[in-house]
Amino acid sequence: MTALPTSPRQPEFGRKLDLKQGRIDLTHGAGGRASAQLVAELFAPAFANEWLAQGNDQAIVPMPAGRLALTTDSHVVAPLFFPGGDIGTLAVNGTVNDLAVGGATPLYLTAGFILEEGLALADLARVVTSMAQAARAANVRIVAGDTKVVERGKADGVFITTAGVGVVPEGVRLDGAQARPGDAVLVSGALAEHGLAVLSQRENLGFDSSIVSDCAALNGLTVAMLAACPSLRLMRDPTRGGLGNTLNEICAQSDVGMRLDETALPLRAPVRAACEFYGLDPLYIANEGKLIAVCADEDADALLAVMRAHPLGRDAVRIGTVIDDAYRFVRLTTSFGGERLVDWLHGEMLPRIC
Amino acid sequence: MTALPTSPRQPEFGRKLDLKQGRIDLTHGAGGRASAQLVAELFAPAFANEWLAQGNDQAIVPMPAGRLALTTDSHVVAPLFFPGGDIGTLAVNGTVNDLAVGGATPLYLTAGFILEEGLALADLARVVTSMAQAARAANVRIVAGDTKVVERGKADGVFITTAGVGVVPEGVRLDGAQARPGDAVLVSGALAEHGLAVLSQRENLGFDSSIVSDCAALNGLTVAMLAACPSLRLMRDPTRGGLGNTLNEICAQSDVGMRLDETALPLRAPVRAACEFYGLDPLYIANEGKLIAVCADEDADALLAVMRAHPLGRDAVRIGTVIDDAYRFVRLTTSFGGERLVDWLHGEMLPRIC
Amino acid sequence: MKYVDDFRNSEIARGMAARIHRAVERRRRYRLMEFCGGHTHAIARYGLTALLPPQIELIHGPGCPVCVLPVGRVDSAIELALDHGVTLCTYGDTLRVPGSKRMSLYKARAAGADVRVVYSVSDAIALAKAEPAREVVFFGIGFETTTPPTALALAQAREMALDNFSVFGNHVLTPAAMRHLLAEDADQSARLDGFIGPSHVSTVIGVAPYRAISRDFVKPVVIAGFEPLDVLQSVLMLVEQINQCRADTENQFTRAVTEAGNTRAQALVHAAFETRDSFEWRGLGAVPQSALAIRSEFAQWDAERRYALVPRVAADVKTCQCGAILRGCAKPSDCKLFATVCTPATPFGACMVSSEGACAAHYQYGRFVAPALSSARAPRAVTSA
Amino acid sequence: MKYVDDFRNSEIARGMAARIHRAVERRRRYRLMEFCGGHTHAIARYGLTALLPPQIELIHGPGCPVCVLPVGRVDSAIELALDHGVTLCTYGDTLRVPGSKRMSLYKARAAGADVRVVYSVSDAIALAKAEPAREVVFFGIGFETTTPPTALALAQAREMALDNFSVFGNHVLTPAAMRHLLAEDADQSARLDGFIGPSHVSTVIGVAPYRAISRDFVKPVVIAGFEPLDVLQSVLMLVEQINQCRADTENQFTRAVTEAGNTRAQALVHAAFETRDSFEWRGLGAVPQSALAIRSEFAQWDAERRYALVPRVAADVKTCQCGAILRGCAKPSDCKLFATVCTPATPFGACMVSSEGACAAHYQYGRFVAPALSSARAPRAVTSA
Amino acid sequence: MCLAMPVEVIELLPEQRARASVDGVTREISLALVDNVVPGDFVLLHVGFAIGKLDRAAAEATLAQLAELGRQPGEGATP
Amino acid sequence: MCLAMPVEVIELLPEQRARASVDGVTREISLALVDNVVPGDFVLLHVGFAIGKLDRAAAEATLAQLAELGRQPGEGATP
Ligand code: SF4
Ligand code: SF4
Ligand SMILES: [Mg+2]
Ligand SMILES: [Mg+2]
Ligand SMILES: [Mg+2]
Ligand SMILES: [Mg+2]
Ligand SMILES: [Mg+2]
Ligand SMILES: [Mg+2]
Ligand SMILES: [Mg+2]
Ligand SMILES: [Mg+2]
Ligand SMILES: [Mg+2]
Ligand SMILES: [Mg+2]
Repeated sequence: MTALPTSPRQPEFGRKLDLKQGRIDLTHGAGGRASAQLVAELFAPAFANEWLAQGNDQAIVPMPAGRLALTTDSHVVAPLFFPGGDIGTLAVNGTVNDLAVGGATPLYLTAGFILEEGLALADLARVVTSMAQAARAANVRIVAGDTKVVERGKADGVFITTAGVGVVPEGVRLDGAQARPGDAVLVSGALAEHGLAVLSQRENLGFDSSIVSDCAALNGLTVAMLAACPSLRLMRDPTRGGLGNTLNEICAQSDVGMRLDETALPLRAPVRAACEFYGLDPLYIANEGKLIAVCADEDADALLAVMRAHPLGRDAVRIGTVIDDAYRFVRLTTSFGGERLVDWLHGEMLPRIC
Repeated sequence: MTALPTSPRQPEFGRKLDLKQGRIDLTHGAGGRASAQLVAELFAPAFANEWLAQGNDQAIVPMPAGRLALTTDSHVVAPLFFPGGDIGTLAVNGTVNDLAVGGATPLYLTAGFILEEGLALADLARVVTSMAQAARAANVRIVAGDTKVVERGKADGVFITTAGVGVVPEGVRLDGAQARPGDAVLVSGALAEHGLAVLSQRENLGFDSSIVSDCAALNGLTVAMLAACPSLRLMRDPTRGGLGNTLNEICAQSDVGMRLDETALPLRAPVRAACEFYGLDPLYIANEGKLIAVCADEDADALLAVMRAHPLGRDAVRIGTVIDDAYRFVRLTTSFGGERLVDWLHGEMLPRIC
Repeated sequence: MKYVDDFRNSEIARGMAARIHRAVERRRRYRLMEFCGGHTHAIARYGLTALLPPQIELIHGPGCPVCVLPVGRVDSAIELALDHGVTLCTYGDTLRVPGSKRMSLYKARAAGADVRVVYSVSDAIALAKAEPAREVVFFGIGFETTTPPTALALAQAREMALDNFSVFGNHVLTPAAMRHLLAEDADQSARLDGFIGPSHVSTVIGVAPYRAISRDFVKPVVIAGFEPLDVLQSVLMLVEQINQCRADTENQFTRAVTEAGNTRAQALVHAAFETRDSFEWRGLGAVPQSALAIRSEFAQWDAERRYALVPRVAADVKTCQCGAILRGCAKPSDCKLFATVCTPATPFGACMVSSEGACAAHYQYGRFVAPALSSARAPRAVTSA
Repeated sequence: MKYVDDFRNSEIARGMAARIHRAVERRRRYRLMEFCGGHTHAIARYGLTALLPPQIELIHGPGCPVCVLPVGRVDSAIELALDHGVTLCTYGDTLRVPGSKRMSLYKARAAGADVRVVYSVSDAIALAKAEPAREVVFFGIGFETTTPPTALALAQAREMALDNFSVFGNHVLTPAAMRHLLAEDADQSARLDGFIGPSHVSTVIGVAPYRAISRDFVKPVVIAGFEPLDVLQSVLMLVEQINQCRADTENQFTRAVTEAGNTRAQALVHAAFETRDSFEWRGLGAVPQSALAIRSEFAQWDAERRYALVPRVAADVKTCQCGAILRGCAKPSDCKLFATVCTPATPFGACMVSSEGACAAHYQYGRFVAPALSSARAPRAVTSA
Repeated sequence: MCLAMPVEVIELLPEQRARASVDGVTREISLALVDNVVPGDFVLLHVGFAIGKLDRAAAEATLAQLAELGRQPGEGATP
Repeated sequence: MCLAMPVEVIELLPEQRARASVDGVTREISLALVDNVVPGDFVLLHVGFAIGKLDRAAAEATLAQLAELGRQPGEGATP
């Protein structure tokens, strides 16, 4: 044999990918040379880890003892980039958080990319870099991936579906069905910032504000919470559908109701103003770096203290109490002392005139 | 409390989803009532299993001892339905197979759906039913899922990204890097049938034939092969990019070349004819129910016998031999005794005039 | 939020409530209609009913321009989008409004129609300018508040000779509806002791139109802001008028409503629109002189003429009690369909369509003791966020 | 496959090869140009070179209509799709053909152009009929084989008054290119001992055009089918002619080529097209009388006129040896760019563009000892199928 | 109802447009329906248009009235 | 080259179209460029069009020639 390197290698690619000016075309999805080049010059260096580097059809990874937590989310946000993040940070944190709120330690992610023909490679590179950074920050490895390219007009830039694998330590048993009357309902910080940050970038709707997506990985916070609070019943991240819809989900699962205190809801001034502008209800707007926790009433203060000691829980507050309710309603005591229902979201949150 | 049932439940949905005439609209993706209804009336009954039924942000599942295998694939086939299968069967089998060819026992799948506004609910129901059937047939559970809806013209009916989790039994160590000069290269059956079955349904290209997608779950076959052949180096499913590209991947990983025998390649007559019609090379056309295996030369016959005893390996044949080659070329000995290279696929496989 | 939060002070509200309690005469009933959904919203959202003495009964009026859009007009909008292949630009509120045969603009989109949500009519004008090959129709809905921007758009379209733009006009007039409620039958009139008058509508049209109503029907009207303190103050003002047997039009919302209103806006509206002889209101039926049509000078930009839309007559759902509710003769919980098959996600009638509708507001904010829930007991969710 | 597999019999091939071995004169060289890419393909695909005696040298000709498309014409196609906003319908072969500035139709699509792969020109006609608002341009490329369907499409477009359809015509003529190769310089002519003549081209144009070439340049031509046995038989026929000092045109492909060719197709082509004075061939430069232009009677359906395309002159890549290779003066491995920066995925020259090009065929089928490979040593794949 | 909110005009722009602000959220609005607006004025914003000016003196007067009316009997209110 | 293959016409269709078949794969083709084709004829198919008829007698003759030429010397070939 000649002096060729003995390590496995790609086919020759000719010139390098033009990550500044280039665009995705259909050849990048056809599974041949151009697909391999995209992987070799963009994904592999960004996500580098030994399992990914195996280059097999599957990653084979070690797994600590415990039960396995699995989750998946598809990400389709438009625009792809928004104040505080992009679809890449979202794709990592969204899935990490769904593991973390189950009490799991997130370990591995897989990522499936659906790219629209014509996507600027620079945009893709930016998204991939964000994913790599977010994965490092959350201490998870992206161990398997897939890329498809569809014709222009058959996707919207890039869609990313991540799946996550985590391990649930012995003794941890969180479940959306465990809320009990009397329990405290906590939220880790200010609401509705992700959804409004995205909305602020939409054509025709564009507004300027200091609102930045709260997109963040919550597994550091959840570890601290699990350690501190043995009575923790459940956690959940109020993403799509917002706090309002997520609390209704919990009430349905646990066969309880809730009573919230409107004055306790953490809403920053620009969020209130932007919602007023467009007729939106902040209770139904997505968060991507917040969690809801339900715990025994007597442990609530201690848990809040632990949450507030973590950078992502600094503004944690108790927003209400689980109650016995045959209708499983989420009831809000208004600042006027009245009451209203916080129902399941119906339809979309759209700007309204009335 | 009243006599309400004590089991958790959905919000009231009003009338049922119209699975015959209805269409996906944006509310089905907004995370509120309509999203919950889609899950409750379509996905949950189809995929029913205890972990999915937990309704948490993550499924927490038991896991036998062993190393963990992880994989993902995004599925974007057009049209959605084709002879022998649909995007649903593909989404399950494609991911099951990527686990199986790693020597893993596939256990759990997650599924992320991206739906285009306007998708007929009947089509979605058909796809979901196919997935459920395929999952049962492959003995895997779909334990977590997600659904997003994008505006018309921003997707193509439905995209499905599945991720798979399997366990690799003790002692099994397959790897694309393990092919050694002298090893036998086997394929489990006739080539190029999936890709042509899909192509036959494309507008403008439509042809009639008996060609049917080979889409199938290979985990039964791989179990038999693993049990029978201790020298098994690796398996791989030659999907996108076909046999030609997949063999090049293996050569690159293992730092070897291969010599194939053209007369041994299993190609059925209609496949050869359809390729001749459109100027396509069957070596680069996708398979979805076939695998390539590499094993020690001396074990090849025994392994072939085991493969042929399985319904999905009935037409298994040896197609070539691994060789020492500094250039890692896949060389094909033609039926004329000449030689040609089977290179990496470049570009797409498109119908040609010359 | 300046000039907003100040009017939401719960401390003052409690004091106001005490004052109202003191002001009411024990044996008397005060049946007050809040005409506008904005007031309905504030009442439900802040739980004001609980603060008021039992003598005061608040009756929800037909003041939601989305809810009152009749089936036939929704059908025509769907026809424009589906059959005429136009790009229909609309405020987000209209997407769920039911047309006939369970259609809606949401479903029309799913069936292939190009329906776009805009925040402002200017967005529709901009789209038409940017894409001359596209036929853009703006779905003009709303009360007098929303009409001036549409009138301005028509004036701009003419000025720019923008010939791929038109307006499907459905703007309606609040005083006409108030008169209709009072005039239709004597019982009705007798059942109402006063009106909490429109807020932002009045910013545009001023106080004068209500003075005539007070005089003609001998009913007190207090024009009120949409914040909870505005509502409470207006209730107090109405109680005082009723106690004193007065029937005047008074203005609580002085910070945004003048006697003459916004004359510039009025002139623009007058230039582009004329009054229709009659117009169908969902729940109310035909109401004379209650809506605007685009003037013939703007025929080219009038989608009704441009696409030769044939008026569609389609009946409201029979069991729906909206008509009675809008007239103040029934409550949402009186309707058999309420919260069973008629929900905000699958609305049947006017009152459930917008979150400001009486049924929707009751569903969202006031349904503390719900009727027997639907028996749909579906399995749990497969997907989670 | 009937009439296909019969001509791929390897047993007979070995016998044919033995006969050729016996037929060649030991000291003689037989330099035979296979004009068509189809023959190049068969030679590479079946490894025929290995079967032939060393005296026979096969030289790849310019017979790939995609490869010879010059940069300027590709640029014009891209201009049509990107700047004139038409829907460009094209055979799949053209998508990777490089224009200037590293553009291609693949990249034009990515940049927003509406470029659609069709299997047949009829698909383009059908699209234009179905969508009258769309301007459809068919990218007409190919030799005499592919021209008649384009001619028919022009006739149909005229008959149907299909005024949103046109053809960007780039059809080229093989005999003109053969003549050019022989006429251009005496050396070139001296280096070729005979031609394996076109196969399916000849089905259309018949035998006559080659008789004139045999006569004018005293070169033997054997019209040959594209199957491997056809090639071997034709080589034998050429060897025999050369041994006998004959320079005739003979027809091995009698099953599909007649003396007169397909006169119906010829008439259709003649009605729609006329000969251009000169046309640029990638690798060969300007070749007189070597291509067809759409007749002025069809001006309305001629994209060149319709969109007032200005002829674009763009040079081939300098270091590319295509010109020499197409003339038979160099081999792919003589080119510095071969398999380093010029690959089928990133082709520079005519010979790498289509899989039938000499460089592509050598890359795919014959690159047993590759030149020093590029030093790109990228990490392994993250994704796997 | 007709959603509208008081916003402060912070900058006049060409073509009868302006920047308006509430609590740090700003966006462009149209002043085509109102006369004589200057930065610092509050206007009532509806579907992107100022539909009227807010009379700050009247607003303060209403607030003063409300404060007065809302005072509990024991707090020494004037009648 | 110009990809073309012999296909058998199995059914004539209106408007100069036909169904053609090879080894169980069938599709519609155009006969507009050729004369007098009947079912059972083989035509040369290129980009959806029959560009010429296949002369079956000539094909058989060529095959016979090839068989003859390809016979190894020891096999008793005629010259
Ligand atoms: S609940 Fe529905 S059907 Fe009943 S009155 Fe209200 S809107 Fe009409
Ligand atoms: S290898 Fe590329 S650059 Fe070199 S002659 Fe061939 S086509 Fe031209
Ligand atoms: Mg999830
Ligand atoms: Mg998530
Ligand atoms: Mg797009
Ligand atoms: Mg995979
Ligand atoms: Mg796969
Ligand atoms: Mg589509
Ligand atoms: Mg979640
Ligand atoms: Mg989800
Ligand atoms: Mg695979
Ligand atoms: Mg893959």
